Amino acid sequence: MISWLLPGLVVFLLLNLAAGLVRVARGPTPADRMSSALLFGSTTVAVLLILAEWMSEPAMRNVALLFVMLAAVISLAFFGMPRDIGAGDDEP
Amino acid sequence: MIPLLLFWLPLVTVLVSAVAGLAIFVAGERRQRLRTWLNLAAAVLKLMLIALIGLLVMAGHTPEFRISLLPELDLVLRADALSMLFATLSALLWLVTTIYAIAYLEHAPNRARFFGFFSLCVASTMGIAMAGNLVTFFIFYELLTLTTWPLVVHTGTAAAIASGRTYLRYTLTGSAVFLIGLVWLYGLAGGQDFIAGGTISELGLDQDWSLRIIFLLLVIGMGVKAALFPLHAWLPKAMVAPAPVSALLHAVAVVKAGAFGLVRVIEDVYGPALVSELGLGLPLAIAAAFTIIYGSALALFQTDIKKRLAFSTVSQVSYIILGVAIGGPVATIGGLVHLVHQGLMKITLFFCAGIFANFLGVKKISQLDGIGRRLPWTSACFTIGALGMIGLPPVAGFISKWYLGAGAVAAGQPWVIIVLVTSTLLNAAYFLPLLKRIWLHDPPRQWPAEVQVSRLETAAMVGSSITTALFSLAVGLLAGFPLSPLNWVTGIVTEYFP
Amino acid sequence: MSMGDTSLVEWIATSLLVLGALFYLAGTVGLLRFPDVHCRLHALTKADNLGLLLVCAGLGLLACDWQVAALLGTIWLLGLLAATVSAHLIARHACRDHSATSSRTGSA
Amino acid sequence: MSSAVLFVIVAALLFGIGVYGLIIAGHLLRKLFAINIMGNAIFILMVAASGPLDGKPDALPQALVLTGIVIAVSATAFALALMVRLYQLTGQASLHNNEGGDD
Amino acid sequence: MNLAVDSLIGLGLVALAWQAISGRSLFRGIVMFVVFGLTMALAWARMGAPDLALAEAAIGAGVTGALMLVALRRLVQLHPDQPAEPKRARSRLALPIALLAASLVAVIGLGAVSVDREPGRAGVAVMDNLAETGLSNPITGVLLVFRNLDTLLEVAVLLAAFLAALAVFRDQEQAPAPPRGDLPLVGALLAIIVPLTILVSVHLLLAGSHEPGGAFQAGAVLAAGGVLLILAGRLQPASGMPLATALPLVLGLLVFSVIGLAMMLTGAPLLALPGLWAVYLIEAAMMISIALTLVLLFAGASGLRRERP
Amino acid sequence: MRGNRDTSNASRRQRWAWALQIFIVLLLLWIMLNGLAQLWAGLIAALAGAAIGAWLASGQPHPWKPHRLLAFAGFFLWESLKGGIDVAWRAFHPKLPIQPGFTSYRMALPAGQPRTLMVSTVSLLPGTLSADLDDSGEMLEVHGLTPDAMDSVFRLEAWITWLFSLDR
Amino acid sequence: MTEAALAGLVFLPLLGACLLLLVPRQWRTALVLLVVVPLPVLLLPITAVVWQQQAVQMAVAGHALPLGIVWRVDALSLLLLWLNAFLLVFVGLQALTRFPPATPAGLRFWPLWLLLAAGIHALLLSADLFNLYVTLELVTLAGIGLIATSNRPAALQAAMRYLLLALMASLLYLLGVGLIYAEIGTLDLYEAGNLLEPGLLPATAMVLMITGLLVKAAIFPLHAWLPAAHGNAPGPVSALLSAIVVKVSIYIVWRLWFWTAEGWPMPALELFLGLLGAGAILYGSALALVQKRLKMVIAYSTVAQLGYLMLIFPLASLLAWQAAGFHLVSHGLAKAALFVAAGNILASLGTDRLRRLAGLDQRLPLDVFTLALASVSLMGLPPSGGFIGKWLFLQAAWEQGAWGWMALIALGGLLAAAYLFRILALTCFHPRSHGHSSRLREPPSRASLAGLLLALAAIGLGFASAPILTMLASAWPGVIAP
Repeated sequence: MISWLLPGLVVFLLLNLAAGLVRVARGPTPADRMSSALLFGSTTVAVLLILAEWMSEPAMRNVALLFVMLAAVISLAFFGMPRDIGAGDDEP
Repeated sequence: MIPLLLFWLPLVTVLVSAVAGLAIFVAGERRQRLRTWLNLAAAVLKLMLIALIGLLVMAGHTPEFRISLLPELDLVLRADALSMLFATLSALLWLVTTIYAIAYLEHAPNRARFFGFFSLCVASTMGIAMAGNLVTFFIFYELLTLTTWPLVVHTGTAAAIASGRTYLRYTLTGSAVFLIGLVWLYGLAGGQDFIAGGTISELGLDQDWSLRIIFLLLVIGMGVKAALFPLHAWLPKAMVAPAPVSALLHAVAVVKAGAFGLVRVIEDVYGPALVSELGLGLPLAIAAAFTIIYGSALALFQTDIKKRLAFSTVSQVSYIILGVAIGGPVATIGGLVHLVHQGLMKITLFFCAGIFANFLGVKKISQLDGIGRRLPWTSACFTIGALGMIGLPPVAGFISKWYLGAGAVAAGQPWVIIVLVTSTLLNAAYFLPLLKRIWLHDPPRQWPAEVQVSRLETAAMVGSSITTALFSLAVGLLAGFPLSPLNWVTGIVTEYFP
Repeated sequence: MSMGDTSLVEWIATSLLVLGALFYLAGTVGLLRFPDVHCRLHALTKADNLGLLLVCAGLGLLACDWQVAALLGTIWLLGLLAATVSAHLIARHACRDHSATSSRTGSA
Repeated sequence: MSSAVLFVIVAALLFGIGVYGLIIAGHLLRKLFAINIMGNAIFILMVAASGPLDGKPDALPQALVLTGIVIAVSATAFALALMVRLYQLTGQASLHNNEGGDD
Repeated sequence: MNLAVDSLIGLGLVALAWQAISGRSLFRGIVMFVVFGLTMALAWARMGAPDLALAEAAIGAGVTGALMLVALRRLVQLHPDQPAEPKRARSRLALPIALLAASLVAVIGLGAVSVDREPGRAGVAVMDNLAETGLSNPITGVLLVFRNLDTLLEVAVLLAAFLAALAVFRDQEQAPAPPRGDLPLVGALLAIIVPLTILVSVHLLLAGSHEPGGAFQAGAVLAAGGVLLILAGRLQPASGMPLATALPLVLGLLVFSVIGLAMMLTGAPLLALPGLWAVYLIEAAMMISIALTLVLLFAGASGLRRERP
Repeated sequence: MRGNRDTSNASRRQRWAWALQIFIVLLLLWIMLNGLAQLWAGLIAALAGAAIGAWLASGQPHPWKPHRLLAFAGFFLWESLKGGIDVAWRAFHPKLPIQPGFTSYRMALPAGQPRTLMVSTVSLLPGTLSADLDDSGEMLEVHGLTPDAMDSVFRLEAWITWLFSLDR
Repeated sequence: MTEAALAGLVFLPLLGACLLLLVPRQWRTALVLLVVVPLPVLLLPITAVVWQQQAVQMAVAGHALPLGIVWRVDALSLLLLWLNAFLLVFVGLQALTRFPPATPAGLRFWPLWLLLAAGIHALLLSADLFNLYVTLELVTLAGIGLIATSNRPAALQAAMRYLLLALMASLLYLLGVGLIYAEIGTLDLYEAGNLLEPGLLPATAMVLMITGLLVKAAIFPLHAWLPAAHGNAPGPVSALLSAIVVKVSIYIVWRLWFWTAEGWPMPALELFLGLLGAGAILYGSALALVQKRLKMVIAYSTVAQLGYLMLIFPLASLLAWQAAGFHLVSHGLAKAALFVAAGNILASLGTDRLRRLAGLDQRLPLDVFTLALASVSLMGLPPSGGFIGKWLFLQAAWEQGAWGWMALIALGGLLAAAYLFRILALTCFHPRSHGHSSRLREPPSRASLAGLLLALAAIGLGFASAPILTMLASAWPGVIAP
């Protein structure tokens, strides 16, 4: 197995995340920001799982489990927000 | 029994009036009769206790109360001859003033507060009198400030509160300076008790300049209360207080406390020898002399009776300081005896001024015309006091001035004579016109604010004035009597100048 | 187990992992390129879940442990649930505000 | 450059950002972010700076940080409640100078 | 490669932190902050601190983010007309101070990393004494055995925070009823996730003795389940504090203190735990208390009631 | 009637059924996480979870057959694979070949599990996203990336009908 | 015996706070009494041992250093424990009337109050740097919660400001703790003192910790949060906060400075800290002079008086040590008395605006008397406890020939007199302002009595200085250290 495969994947996914952050920053609607947070959740899960394999730290899988379990909490909290929550938002 | 008595007696004597004061507070405004009884009972009890202590002292005992506040810092109350002099004076005058004040304030509001603080004030004065070391003296000195302030601002008018503020500004600054000097001295010499002839002269300290600065700090601290120029400005302002307060402030408690403290510092802490060795006497004497002239001169320009009396106080208290500052047994006798004499005379004057103001609404000098015919007894007392102040024999004031002059010559400071003469002339210049108006001018058709006063009030107030006036005559006439202040003082001074 | 065998499993796992990462990339690209919220949600839910599935499968193969594999499967299922629910909630939130947002989207 | 050094630098930057945010932020929520970021910076520093023991990370600082996290969460939750109530009463979620207060 | 991963995470942290405090909209700030929390979990993972990663994940994903969002929601609902965010303070000193602070921390941090020092004596002692406790996770060892006073007081801090928040909660401003779970999907989500949170929290609790996990992480996960229920409207804030709420609230503190004190009766030192069972018992009680406290803090009320029929 | 809020009318027997299902799932999960070492704790946790789950339970459980579930899973897996590939292709395509639009879709499925399953899986099919649900719980607003994406929705509904044996 | 007493100090209030939430409402008062009243009794055996052996030490959970946490009580902590017990009892007397435990308000108040007590006790016992952090947070959060029980906008605003600053301060402290651990691998305060060598890193850590603590102690110029917080809190809370809560931070600073950093050459820092104290005295007093509300005057007075506690750094001698310790206690008592009286006045009048207080001595004589007595001690007038403190400070400054400090101390006393006499003049001697007569509500006599007893204690302390000073001397690190 190629030794740098797993860390390479992690780097790749992290870069991916960084790109996704652009969407959080740009919005324009709160829903956009929230959806990129969603991306963040699912990608981080993958990162954690790969880290668990790479660092031989099985506890990371538990972390991933928590992430994926609790991702919905934030979505649900977001769902309760008033519609115009992001008013006055946007491009700097 | 006797040792126990000797230990507790000084404390009890101090506490009598304090307890009375607190009891008056607790009793409240309404219980007038109880208050009067408390006042009188405490004053009489205190006088008796003083008499008891006096007997013990004469029997050769030294009553002494002592507890430790800090390591090497004791609270000491002790009755020696000098403290008995001041204590007797205050106890006596307290009784008289109380009687006067009860009548004077017959219809005024807030009497519980007044008499409460009045009693506390006397307790502090008694503590000052009996203080056995400088720290104890300081403690009671501060308490005195605290307890007289409510009396100064008693009427609660804007003027009263302003003058209260001035009073605090001066006295608290003074005591802060005092405290620094005290700590310094304490650091150098430890907290020793007062000893005739001085405590630190024995130590042979090689700290001349420190001692001089400490002396300066202490003089400033005491000088504020003693109204030594230029620290006197609070005193005339404090005239807004009720007459009994002025009487107490000027004659007994505050200014005397300052002067008494200076006596203690010079005679019992530094000792006359060290004072003259350090060259401290002369500057102090000069300051005192300047204050005498300055106070008298300013008194000339006052149109308000109490103001004029106030500036007269500024000048008269400095006689005491002048006496001890010159040094030498004779001048010291003159100074110390003036402590008593000035008290008696000045309290008479203030009592009379209070009666003028209270009965007839007379507050200005110009309103005094012909008052001698309207209030002959009071006017007579006023005259005795005024003549004494001028220094006319046989009233008490003459004796003080005589001893001062003689002492100055004996100490080789003849310039003092000039000061005395000038001051006497000025005294005459500001008192004689008053007497002239009182006796020789025609009374006006209507007095500024005449009020109906009950006979009891008249008796109490005029009676008090007559009592003190008679005392000032008596101490002058009977100066040769064994128990007279003069003899007493002479006894004390012989200890200082063996 | 023989060497070749292992390497075969590893090769499969590696390709699964890489493929999964590519789907993640697709999700991100979609998130950035698609014109409005709903389209972006399409990209996220579907692509990312496929990505997660592939990654989980790859890692499961690598781990060679039934417990781990089961855990990974659970994680994937939960991810599925979270993704659909979140997508629905966000879409709904955006929908109810559709008139307001669409004009905004247009301007952005 | 080792990872520890890297994380120390990250912690320093986070700390600076936190301090900056605390000063400039108007809204209390932002100030809370800033404080939490500062806290995380310090937590990172505590773990990163106390080096490994026999190759394994030192457990003690991690335990301390865990305690710290709980405390930070408690304080944040309380601060949020306080902020909401303050906003309800005054209509403002920022700190302004009114120390004498109303009576 | 390690370094690349770490620097990406670090860079992400810094960027997110910056965005969280500097963005223009508060909502965006919250999202950034939540994402920051998640990234912190990654960072902890990379720093070899899985316990902290767990805690950060549970807290960041389950409680803090939702807490902030709900706080923002309440603000907006209280005064819908107010401008969203007050003006930022303009301070010329802010940047220099921040730079100074950052460089100070950098210098001392680097100094601390680079100094040649003896190994952490307390840390070594922890490892040496761990075997006696019967635990194999040193962090749980520190928290529950060696330095359990810290933990006890930490739970007290949590209680204090809750009580303090209680002082500002008022019934009239009870959280405006959250959106009801009238979506089929939300119902399904709850039915799956909430039982799962219980399972996972018990798992984390037990795992704490030998691998990363512990009472706090478990409590946070459990709390997240409660938060979900509140968000879905299944649990609603209520005033008053019945015994059924109050007892679990203080259970952790109570059990911990009573066991710790009871040991003194037998002549043992204060807080010396009698065995592994006591550790588990205390952890379980603490988990319940932590979870309930966090849920109540989230609900903004002193009690909870079921959805009204 | 609203989708799944009718907790009050789930009967006691149905609740027990729910609880049993959840209990078994949780216990399996526990064994997966911890092995068989601390089964007592797993039992407690699973019981507690089942109790909560039963409290949360909504609507009546619809009977399903295990083999149909497996088949459905296969269908679903395949569709979501297709969905992923489809959306990835569109995202990477330089021309961005999408024509998004909303379609309202009235579900014939009964309330409860079938409808819930439908709403949640729509999002994972190729090109569709369940965007909104009206208050009656029947009208599903589907967002499609392409106009022809709705096909898969029809198929999905058929599959779900089959899974829960609703076609009879 | 001693160990049980030590445990009781922390756990009695802690369990009390928990049980308070559980027991039926009618038992709550009894429970509060049951917790608070035995506290002084618990101190007796500890005092006996400290008197004989200078210090008590106890390893919590039986784990020896550097593994566990050690409790250590010497005369200094004992003194603060006594002060705290005293305050809890007497201020509690007022609090019982303000927040009857059986009411909902009482349920909001008392558990926090007891947690605060437990936190202070734990803090004073602890000798572990990190444990101190936890206890400090407990004290801060409970204190802020108590401020927030007032629930008025100004109070909440103040609480918020306090909270943010306190959190930041704790973080600075924690940073220092982390650095120290990284450097020497131990968290025990005394062990750290033996292991740490003066150097850049330890010094920075120390500075960070001290800075954080100074924020919590509201030392000028980091005091900005204090006046509003203490001025707007409910009466008993202000009393406890001003009298002890801010002091415990200074207590930790002392511990760090004189034990952990013992013997480090830091003259510039010493002077700097002293100057901060000077700034506090002058600035706090000056602002106290211009306040329009009674409680704000008292709060600014706290800012000023805390400055004295910093003078120990430049003076650094046994005498200064005794002075600072003594001042800490006497100020605690006097300030508590002032706040209790002010709280009673505020509760009676519904306002504490100074101009509305005119003529108050007629209506609330006991409270005004308490104000006056406490003022006497605060100004340092003899024969109060404040005077002894001032005297010792002056003596300490004199010993070192530090004329500047002497002048400062004297000036501080004067300024205190200025702002306090301003209040007394208003309350007692201004003609009564009209209008408030109808709204006056007599405070319960127990509440007034509480203030009076505290004020009397502040005065009486002047006569009981010997044992306190002896004990303080035994705790002087200069004596302990080799």
